[in-house]
Amino acid sequence: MTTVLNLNGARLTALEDAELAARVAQDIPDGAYVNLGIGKPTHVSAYVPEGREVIYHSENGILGVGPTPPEGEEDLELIDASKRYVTAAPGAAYFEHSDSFAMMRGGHIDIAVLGAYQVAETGDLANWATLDEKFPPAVGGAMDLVVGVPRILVMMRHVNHDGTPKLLKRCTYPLTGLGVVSRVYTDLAVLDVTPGGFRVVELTKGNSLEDVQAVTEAKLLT
Amino acid sequence: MTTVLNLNGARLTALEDAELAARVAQDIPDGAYVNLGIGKPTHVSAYVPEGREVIYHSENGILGVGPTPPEGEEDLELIDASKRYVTAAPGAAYFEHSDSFAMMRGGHIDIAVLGAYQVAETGDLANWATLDEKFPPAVGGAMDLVVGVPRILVMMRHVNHDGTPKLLKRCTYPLTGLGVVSRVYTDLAVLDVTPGGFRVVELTKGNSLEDVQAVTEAKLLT
Amino acid sequence: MDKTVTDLESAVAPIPDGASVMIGGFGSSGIPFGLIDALLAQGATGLTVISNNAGAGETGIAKLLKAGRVAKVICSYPRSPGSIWFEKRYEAGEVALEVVPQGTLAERIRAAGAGLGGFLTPTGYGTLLAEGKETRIIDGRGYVLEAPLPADFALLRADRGDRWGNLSFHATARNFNPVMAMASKHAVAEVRQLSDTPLDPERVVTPGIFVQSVVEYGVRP
Amino acid sequence: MDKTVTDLESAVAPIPDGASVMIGGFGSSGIPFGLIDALLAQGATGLTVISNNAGAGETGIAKLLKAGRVAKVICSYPRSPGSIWFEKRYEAGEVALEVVPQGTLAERIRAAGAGLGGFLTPTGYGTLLAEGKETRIIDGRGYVLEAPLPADFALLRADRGDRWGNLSFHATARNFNPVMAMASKHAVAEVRQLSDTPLDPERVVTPGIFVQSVVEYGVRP
Repeated sequence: MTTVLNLNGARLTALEDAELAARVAQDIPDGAYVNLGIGKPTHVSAYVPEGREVIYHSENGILGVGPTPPEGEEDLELIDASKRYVTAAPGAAYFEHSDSFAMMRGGHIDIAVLGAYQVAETGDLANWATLDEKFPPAVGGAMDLVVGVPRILVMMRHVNHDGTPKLLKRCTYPLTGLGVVSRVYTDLAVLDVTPGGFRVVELTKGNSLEDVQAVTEAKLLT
Repeated sequence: MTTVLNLNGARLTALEDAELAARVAQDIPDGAYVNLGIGKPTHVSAYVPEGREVIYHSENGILGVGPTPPEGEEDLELIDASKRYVTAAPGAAYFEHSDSFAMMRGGHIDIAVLGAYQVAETGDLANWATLDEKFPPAVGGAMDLVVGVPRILVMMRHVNHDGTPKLLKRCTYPLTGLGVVSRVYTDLAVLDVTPGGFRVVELTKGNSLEDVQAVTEAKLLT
Repeated sequence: MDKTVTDLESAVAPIPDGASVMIGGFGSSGIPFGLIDALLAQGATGLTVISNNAGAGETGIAKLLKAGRVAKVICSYPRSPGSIWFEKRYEAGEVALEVVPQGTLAERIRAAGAGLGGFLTPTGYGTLLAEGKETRIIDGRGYVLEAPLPADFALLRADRGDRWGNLSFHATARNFNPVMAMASKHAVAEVRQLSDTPLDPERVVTPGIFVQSVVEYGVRP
Repeated sequence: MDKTVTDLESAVAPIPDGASVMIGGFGSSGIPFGLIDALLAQGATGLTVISNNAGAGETGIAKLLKAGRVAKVICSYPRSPGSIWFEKRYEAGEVALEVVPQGTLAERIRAAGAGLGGFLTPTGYGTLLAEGKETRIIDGRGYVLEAPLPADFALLRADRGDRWGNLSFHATARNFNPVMAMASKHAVAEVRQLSDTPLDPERVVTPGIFVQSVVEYGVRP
């Protein structure tokens, strides 16, 4: 299911999106309160191992997001933050926005999984604006999540489409938060943010440290 | 029903508590949102003229306080801020404390009726602590009410039990709020707080301005 | 006390040119589509719209933007899939934009409704969105001082309402509606169903004290 | 996920000497009488109690004061009719007191639960209770900067609860219970009735994320 990339003279094995979501899902423990950011992170819930009860929070006012409803049974007023139709799981609760963000900013949610444009070795995250001024900036709830949730997991491609690195010494895009990222899951590797910088937790099967380093601006620790 | 007081050489006609409550009630308009402070102000609602729908707020979490329940039909968890058993009027709502005080501080309640130890001609109010250090201070919700409710009506005896005045140039007791009182209803007179000081709105039948002035420290305007 | 009005037109009639108008909703849920259409027909222009999004496709706030009625948008997420009218007006410099982190937006609105003078939040500290704002460090953590955000009007969508202005909501349609009711001088609620009897006091989400008028509009596009 | 515990004793077992403990309730409503009795039996002492009142007669918080377990009370209204045990301990200098205006108390607790660093409120400006606090004038109006107020534990009383920790309340028994659940590291809820099935998500007042354990205690003295 993996694909092979040739970049900077390195030959790399890359996880598909679904494999990456499944890898992140392994690290979501039973009983956790989890917020899944819009886009790719929403797919993580589908891969959480059987037997774990995970409570999903969505910032638009639901704790206990359930699976997608069958076609034709959608409730137009029951959506998640990605604006997808969802259901309410047993034990769910509805609330308004200031309460929802109190949960996020107040440290009540255990884990958030977010996408990113760039992550710095200091844990700085950039995921809301580029330097392209043509596009109006759109921040949403990302800044609130990163200051409040103790464990921020980032899930992204290791490099940009043009091959430029996303794991940097310092972010060049506007920041979402400073020193907030705990762990980064990419198609090529899993990395922890440590006081010294990125530490490799695991490499996607087939990749050498040297090859992953070749497509990473920040120095990788082992 | 009135009583006669002899004070500072003046002979004064004083309203009974029930008459005073009835006088205040005349000034509560139809459709008003009203908070009645603990103690004497709670009796005002009984005298509001028929045909006016007034919505009573109690800071412990109810909008739409209804009459006292018949004996034996009390709900132990349905009380007002004076800790009296109450009922819920049609159109009532229950809420928690931070929402309740948002109503008060946020300017949503139209009128509050409060008791007072002292009122100054500047509209300063003292109603929560005396200078007697033996007693632990107890502020409750008074300070929140006076900053948020646009029309603060004070309802009190004109003088203390020992004959000393309660309508002063400056309060001597710790303040509840600065320049917050709109109107004072006493057993002897009704007075508006104006930029120049207390202005007499009406005198209890039988009282002369001179006699009321004799038991008032602040200068009375007409 | 009867806060019900019979039609959408009367409900939005008091909104003048240049008003600040909060509009409830998130994505496609809890949006007062009927009131927005009525505001469009009413003609008020030069509006400041405070909402989480800036409309999508040809519905809701996008209609106001398309018709050139919006001078400024204060929101957290203007650029959603299909937000073409916002993007057109923004690129042409025809609409001003203030982007606020979503939780800070909700909290600023609540602060206005709750009579607070502002609050310190860690959200946005050290980012572009804190530039020019007062900050401070408390116990080693950075905070930004954020100001309350009130409005002249709020347009809300609720599930049920009664003549006292009490509102209840359905599922995730609460979102910004309750705080916007609190923070506006004049809140107008479009409800799916107007109840002849008072709502259950335990089920009321927005107490009537925060709502100035209620109008029934059963349609949800 | 199952947050239910079978008895009051287990529910209060984790509370150590010197803990800060929020206790829900206002007057006689919404007070966790069962949990307070269990805490008394458990024996923890040197407690900081955060509550609106300081007990009355020989019930609730008054029992903890009588037994000498309370080092400090943070409340808005310690002196209610029959608050003899608070008054005795206070006069003897055996309990410290911090009086906070009631709305500021609720808001400081909420701020702690909501991750805010503080807020500006007009309440208390120019009074004794603002002395020593930072103030500022905004648009001609005075405000006091108030700090968040968190706690180690909260003892709550609710009407119904489920295994996820969701709570609903009855009438005016909500009062401080919901904000205290938010602001404490470990919130324990005594519920009149534990529900075998999940509470209706529309009826949940305190979502389970704020509650660490739930115990059924049907009695209300």
